[in-house]
Amino acid sequence: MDINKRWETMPNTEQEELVAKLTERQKLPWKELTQNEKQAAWYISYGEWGPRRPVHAKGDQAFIAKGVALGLVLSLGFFFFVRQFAEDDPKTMNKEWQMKSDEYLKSKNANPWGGYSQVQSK
Amino acid sequence: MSDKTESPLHTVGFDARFPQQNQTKHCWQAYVDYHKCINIKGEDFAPCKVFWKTYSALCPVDWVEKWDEQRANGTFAGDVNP
Amino acid sequence: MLNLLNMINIIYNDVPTPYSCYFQDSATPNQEGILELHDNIMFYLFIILGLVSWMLFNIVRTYTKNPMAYKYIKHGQTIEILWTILPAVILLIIAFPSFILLYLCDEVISPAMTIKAIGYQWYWKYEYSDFINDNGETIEFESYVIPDDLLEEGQLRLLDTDTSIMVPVDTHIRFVVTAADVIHDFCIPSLGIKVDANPGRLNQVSALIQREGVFYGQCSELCGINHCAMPIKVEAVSLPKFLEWLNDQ
Amino acid sequence: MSAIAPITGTLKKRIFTDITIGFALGGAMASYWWWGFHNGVINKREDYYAKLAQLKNSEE
Repeated sequence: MDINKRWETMPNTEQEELVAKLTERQKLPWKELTQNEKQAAWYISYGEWGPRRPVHAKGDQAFIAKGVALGLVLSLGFFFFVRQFAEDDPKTMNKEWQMKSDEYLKSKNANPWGGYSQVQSK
Repeated sequence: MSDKTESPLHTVGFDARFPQQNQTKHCWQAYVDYHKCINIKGEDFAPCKVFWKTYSALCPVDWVEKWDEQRANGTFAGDVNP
Repeated sequence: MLNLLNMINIIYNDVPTPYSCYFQDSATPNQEGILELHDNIMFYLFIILGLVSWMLFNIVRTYTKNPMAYKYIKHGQTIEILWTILPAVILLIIAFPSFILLYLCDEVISPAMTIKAIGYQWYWKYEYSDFINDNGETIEFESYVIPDDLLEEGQLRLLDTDTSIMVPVDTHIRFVVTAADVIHDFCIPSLGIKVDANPGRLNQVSALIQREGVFYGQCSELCGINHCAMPIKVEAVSLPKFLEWLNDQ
Repeated sequence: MSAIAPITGTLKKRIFTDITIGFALGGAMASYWWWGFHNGVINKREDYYAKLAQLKNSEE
């Protein structure tokens, strides 16, 4: 009978008819219900339709993931693009300079136990 | 250092009237007191020097110059007359 | 690419070191106290962090079958009371040592010298009014940042200044901080000093430097376009050396 | 009467273990912070000042 595929496309009147029919049938001992009837009754009450439809449909996760990835790529792209117009590094950003700074700081007794090294450039 | 008397460094000490972080009034009071003092006792009266030391240690030079100018013009806000 | 990496480089505040994320070495009892308080509070914060993140993780992990995350509960009287009272008590416990430290740092009892620091847009002016030079004027000088194109190799960019505050070690120093135009802030992390420089107001703060060295600080109140370019450099030297320097002024 | 004995006490047990684990985690991090990091920094500082004091004494 495939009720779970047809149900949501059924016109309202037909749905009501079906519900009424099933209600009638369920007044009998349930053992006499056919497998299909049992499934239909269960689906109408507890199936994934109406308020019980899952929040995210099947393709939704992939869609959201793609959107987030696209946003990240775009912002990274923009970032790199803007950085193309950035000024050069200050002239202190090289190893020789920073070694010189270290020498000076050492002579001045800076950060005697915590470490004073300014070296960060390769 | 440990021997305070030998130290060449001297400055204004703690004043119980001005225990706060805000020392504005301390400076101002010392400036007014000094000029009142010399107006009464004359420029050479030694005890007035205490006030001079206090205000010169605390007040920025700019402020002192401004107040000196105001005193010369007679527009100074403090009461420095004997 | 290296260009990009350098952009993430954050200079924290003695001498700041690249990528450092802890205090600079302390030089005054004040800063030692601040560090102790900070680490103490951090200890309790770590415990709270552990508990909260475990609870959060656990509830997220077992959401559908966790009785604690029962999604139809709208109000839990007991837990509401608990999580209001407990944080309040914790804050109270943190507040007391904090107040003690605050008022201890506030004391300026018997300083041996006074240095005035006056903030301008955008440089600092220092006055050593306890001392008078040959002309009978107080010793005062201005301190500017060394611009990038005048930096000599090894100098620290945006931290080195043309003149630095010379102070003797093991001496109780009073800084009187004020400004002439807008609000600045006189801050030297190693000395545990951070005082706002307000125009028309004199703020005092004390420092007892325990070791010779060089300490850097920056203006810490947004004061205009060159806020970044008015650093503070303090050099602590022995008393005889300090007097020698004073005579040269 | 229900055939199965009612299941009770799971919430209490759960809260108890969760709080224990949470505090254990936090305690571990905090202990590392204090004994693993903070004390190291303080010791370095005290050593430095001890040496400095020694140097000063020997100079005098």
